[in-house]
Amino acid sequence: MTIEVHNLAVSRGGIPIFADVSFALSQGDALLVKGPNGSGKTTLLRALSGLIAPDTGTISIEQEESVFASHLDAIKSALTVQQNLNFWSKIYGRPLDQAVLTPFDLDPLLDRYGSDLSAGQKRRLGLARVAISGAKNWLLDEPTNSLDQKITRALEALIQNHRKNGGIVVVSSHQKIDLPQAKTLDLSAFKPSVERNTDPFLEGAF
Amino acid sequence: MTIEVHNLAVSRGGIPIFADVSFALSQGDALLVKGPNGSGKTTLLRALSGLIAPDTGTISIEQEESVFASHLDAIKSALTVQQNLNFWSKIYGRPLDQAVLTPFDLDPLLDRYGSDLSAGQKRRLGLARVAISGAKNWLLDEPTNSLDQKITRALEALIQNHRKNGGIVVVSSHQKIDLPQAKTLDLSAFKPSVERNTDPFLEGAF
Amino acid sequence: MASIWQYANPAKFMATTARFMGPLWVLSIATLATGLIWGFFFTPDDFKQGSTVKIIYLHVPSAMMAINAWIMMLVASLIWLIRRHHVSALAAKAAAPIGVTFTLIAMATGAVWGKPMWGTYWAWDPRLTSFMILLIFYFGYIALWEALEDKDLAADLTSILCMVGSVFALLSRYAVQFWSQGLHQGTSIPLVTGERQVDDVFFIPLLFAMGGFILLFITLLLLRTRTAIRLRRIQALKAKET
Amino acid sequence: MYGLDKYAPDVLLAYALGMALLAAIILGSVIQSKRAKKRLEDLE
Amino acid sequence: MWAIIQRDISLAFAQGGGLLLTVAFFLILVVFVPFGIGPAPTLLSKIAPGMLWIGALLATLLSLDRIFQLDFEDGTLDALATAPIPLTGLVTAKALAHWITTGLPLTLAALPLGFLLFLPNGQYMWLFLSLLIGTPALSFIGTFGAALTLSIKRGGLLLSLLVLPLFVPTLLFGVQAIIHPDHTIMLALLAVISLLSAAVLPFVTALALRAGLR
Amino acid sequence: MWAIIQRDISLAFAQGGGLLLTVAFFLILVVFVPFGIGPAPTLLSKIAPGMLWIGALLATLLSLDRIFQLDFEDGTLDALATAPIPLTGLVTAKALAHWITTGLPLTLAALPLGFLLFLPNGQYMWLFLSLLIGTPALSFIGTFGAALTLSIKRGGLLLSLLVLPLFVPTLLFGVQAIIHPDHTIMLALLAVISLLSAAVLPFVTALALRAGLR
Ligand code: HEM
Ligand SMILES: Nc1ncnc2c1ncn2[C@@H]1O[C@H](COP(=O)(O)OP(=O)(O)OP(=O)(O)O)[C@@H](O)[C@H]1O
Ligand SMILES: Nc1ncnc2c1ncn2[C@@H]1O[C@H](COP(=O)(O)OP(=O)(O)OP(=O)(O)O)[C@@H](O)[C@H]1O
Ligand SMILES: [Mg+2]
Ligand SMILES: [Mg+2]
Repeated sequence: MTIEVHNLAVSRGGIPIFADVSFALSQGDALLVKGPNGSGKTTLLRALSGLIAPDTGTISIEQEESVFASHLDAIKSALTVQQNLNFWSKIYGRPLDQAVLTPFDLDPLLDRYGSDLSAGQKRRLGLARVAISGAKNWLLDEPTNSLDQKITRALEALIQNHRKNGGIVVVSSHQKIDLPQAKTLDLSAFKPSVERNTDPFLEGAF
Repeated sequence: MTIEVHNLAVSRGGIPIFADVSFALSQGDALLVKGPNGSGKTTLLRALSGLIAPDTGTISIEQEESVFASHLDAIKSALTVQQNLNFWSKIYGRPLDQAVLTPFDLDPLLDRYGSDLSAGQKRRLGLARVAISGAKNWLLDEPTNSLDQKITRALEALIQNHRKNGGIVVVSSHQKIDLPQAKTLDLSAFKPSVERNTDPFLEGAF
Repeated sequence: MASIWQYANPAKFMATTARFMGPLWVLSIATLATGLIWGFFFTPDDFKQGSTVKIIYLHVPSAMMAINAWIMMLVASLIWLIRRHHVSALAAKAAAPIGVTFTLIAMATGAVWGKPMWGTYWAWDPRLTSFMILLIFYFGYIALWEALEDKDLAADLTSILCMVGSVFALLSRYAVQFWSQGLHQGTSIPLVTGERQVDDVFFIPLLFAMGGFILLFITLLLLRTRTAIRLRRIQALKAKET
Repeated sequence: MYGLDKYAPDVLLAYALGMALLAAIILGSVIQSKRAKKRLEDLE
Repeated sequence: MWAIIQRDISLAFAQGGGLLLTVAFFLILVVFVPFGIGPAPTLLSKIAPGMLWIGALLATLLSLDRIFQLDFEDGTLDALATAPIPLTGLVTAKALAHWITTGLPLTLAALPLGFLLFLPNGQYMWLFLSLLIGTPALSFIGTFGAALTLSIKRGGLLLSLLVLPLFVPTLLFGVQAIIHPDHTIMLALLAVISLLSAAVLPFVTALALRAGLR
Repeated sequence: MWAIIQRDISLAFAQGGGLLLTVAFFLILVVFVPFGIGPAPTLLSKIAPGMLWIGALLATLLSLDRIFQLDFEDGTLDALATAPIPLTGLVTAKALAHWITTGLPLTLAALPLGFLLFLPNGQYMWLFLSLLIGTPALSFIGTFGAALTLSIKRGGLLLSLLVLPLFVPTLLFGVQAIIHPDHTIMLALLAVISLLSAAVLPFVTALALRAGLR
């Protein structure tokens, strides 16, 4: 029940984003991914969740036990908050536990349509999906964007609790987020050197 | 060249969001709009930019001299960064001043397509439009979301400079943003009481 | 051990093909010119059709190669999907515009031929209809390549389209038989049995024209693949700069 | 004229169309190739 | 999987959902035909089977880009693709839901619309059967096309261009099943196409989807 | 305003842009007609003018949701609406750009497509003129419909539904201008529709747009 990444290199649209990234996380660990815009935080999280294939290197992670919360919130605007929650609880085959929702203060919003939510309310609904999924590995891409102070605190507590129960959390963020004893990965240190380009069209001369 | 808001009340989809908001801003002022999720920060900014009509109260602002940067970034994914910039410079009838772009570090990205930008890169391009517009009133909705530390500092400096030149800035944010001598408006204090509902269907008894 | 897959490396491919391009050009133009000039100037007129019959030297080879270009694209697509050789994907991409041109030549010459023979430029005959469908498939394939910015993704998706499209093209070919009786004549050059109904005077220049079209296809294919490889390298170099 | 008048107009039209299309693909491919080569040389 | 079908159906009924619109579009198309080619009943009844099939096909076409695009844009597709359900299952569920919300209503709507075009009396049953058997093929082929054009914004037109040639055999056999004297053979051939599409295409579609999400 | 037209045209040519696709879609529609109603030339040539007009109309329809929707979704429309240009000007620019990238190419494409449906020889000129004069009305009406359905995600189908009835007069006069013995009167009526749409609709459209952005 661990995540192990070894010498990972990933590129997007032929552009190498980072290379030689390695880390290992075991039960209860948290990893805070940092780095300036465009350094590949989102890319790393997508690779971990299996949406992007690595160029080289290996990722060992239980795909079935992972959930990814991207910049988008996976909300259907034509469904109410309640209906959105019900759908995900069915997809993950897990009951809609009230305790899982309270941190995000969704109760007053249950009958509102997805399209009518404010930016932060959307984010809260998006994060509720993560809590519902019951997955062991949480991959959260800038989860605190648009969240107000109170909910940010609640999210930190939820993460802390998840780690206590043996979960693993990978979080990318530009903002202060309180993850006790978290490992840190600064992606700005892993810019691939121009020499180790894997693009076959740069090999040799024509 | 001022913004004056008097007893403003706005509702969305029939739900009153805030009421009795008043403030006045003159040249060089900044207003930091705070408040928990759903308290109406975005709603206020949209009202200021003329996209939502107020229920009651008045807004006095020079519409032509205002620019609004919303949660979305107004980027065409099928155009390159350069083309996006050119388009806006033509719309606002202002030359593409290099000085305006440097704070957002867009130079290395000029040939990239809008669809291939990272979240923070999109945001940077979106904010560059504000700088290009040459408008006096900047209405910025959570501008620092997804921005890394360096660019956040640059944005703060840009805002400071804009104020020095007599501009007015209204910023909503959940995050720390450094706006010297800014006024603050906490929208959580302006929740409309149930009694002063403006919906005509609640008047009288049937 | 030298394997044929080594040519899937772009640099190797460029180096190897560079040596063939000159001779291939000469050979293909010469063969094509021989076939067409011979056919046009030095064959007798048909007793029924008069000189109109000479359209055959353009029509038949281009029709044949229009189909073969698609088959070649299918093979290259499968190679890309299975072995992920970039050159293969680019070769498939390079073949499409050639295929379109050959299809258009077959249809244009056929249309001109149809007027005196059938009294109409166009008829919804099964074979002509199949060519119309083929043309639309070519357009769709090219449009999909153009619409996608990420070239590896484009290679994947166009290859899948080519695969599925081939199956449905065959199905359509079969289905149109039920829908329309043909005007167009059947094949009169059964290569397998060798019993042909065409005289040598017509047949030998036709063979040259066919050979010319085949060679021209190969030459253009290599040239366009080389161009595509160069463009990819330009893209990669630009990406490296940023 | 040029000895072509003994040919039916159909053949002439067909050959004109065919040749034009062939020329288009050949010239198009060659020009694209030249351009790509030049751009690559400028870059390298 | 069942949850996805259920959700897609309730979305189709919800605000801005496509169900009634698809049928309405079919209706309008059929109504347009007499405007375009004149009101003569003999002419109309001659082209009725073909026009009804073409109408159903175009109405289907317009609904295709909804299959994945909305889910893609709001991030739902990312979440579903990483959820513990097989991608092929997801694709099949999507195609089935599309058929239930498009193919089936169109089949039912075609019968009253037959009147407007003076469809010959004996052909109603065959029209119904051929649409019932043929439209599943359209849904599965359409889902494939939608997956191909996933990452293209507003790819609706390109989608149409890619999918229409794939619809040709279905259309041909579908119309033949109505007008050919030997209806049943044509229906059987139509069924073969539908079954083949349903059995094979989901795997290819899953491949395309996986690539498009990259 | 000119900047908007220019940008829209270059977007139409850019990746995933609609120009060639619209024409291709028109081609396919026309090709589908014989598949549906059979290959007989006499029948086809009888319905050719109507079918070509219906085809052009449907191809226009499919391109309508691009007019505002993309700009709306990525926030460009918010920004344009608050930029210092009048909304009516924006709307007119959008409609003109749409005609240049849709109506005009369709008009040109219709001529060769006439062959495929065996359009009678004398009608080519009238087909060209009637499309040239009639398609601007489609663009202005379509822009209006697009503004109305702005805030509905993937509102393409609803848009079609709203717009199609509005297209009826254009279609009727358009076809009459080809087949009616007195072509010029019909063309004049068609021109009246186009001019009226261009003169009046932008104001209404601007109103609808303003409401949709709220
Ligand atoms: C636009 C219309 C036409 C199209 C798309 C078309 C297409 C084709 C195709 C696909 C072939 C098969 C080539 C092969 O066997 O590999 C072919 C062969 C041939 N076509 Fe056409 N054709 C058209 C019109 C005509 C017309 C009007 C004539 C003259 C009457 C004609 C005469 C022939 C002949 C003689 C062959 C050679 C058949 C053989 O010996 O194998 N075609 N055409
Ligand atoms: N169209 C609508 N119909 C009904 N309610 C709406 C609509 N749009 C927004 N709301 C509600 O209005 C309230 C204010 O939304 P607004 O977007 O202004 O909040 P905000 O302060 O910007 O919040 P955040 O910090 O999350 O961005 C929210 O409670 C939201 O649910
Ligand atoms: N499809 C693509 N084609 C080419 N480049 C891409 C593509 N997608 C992303 N990129 C580039 O990859 C880099 C990494 O993007 P990524 O989204 O991982 O950054 P990030 O670290 O998450 O940044 P942010 O903090 O802004 O969210 C960026 O420079 C981006 O421009
Ligand atoms: Mg990111
Ligand atoms: Mg907000």
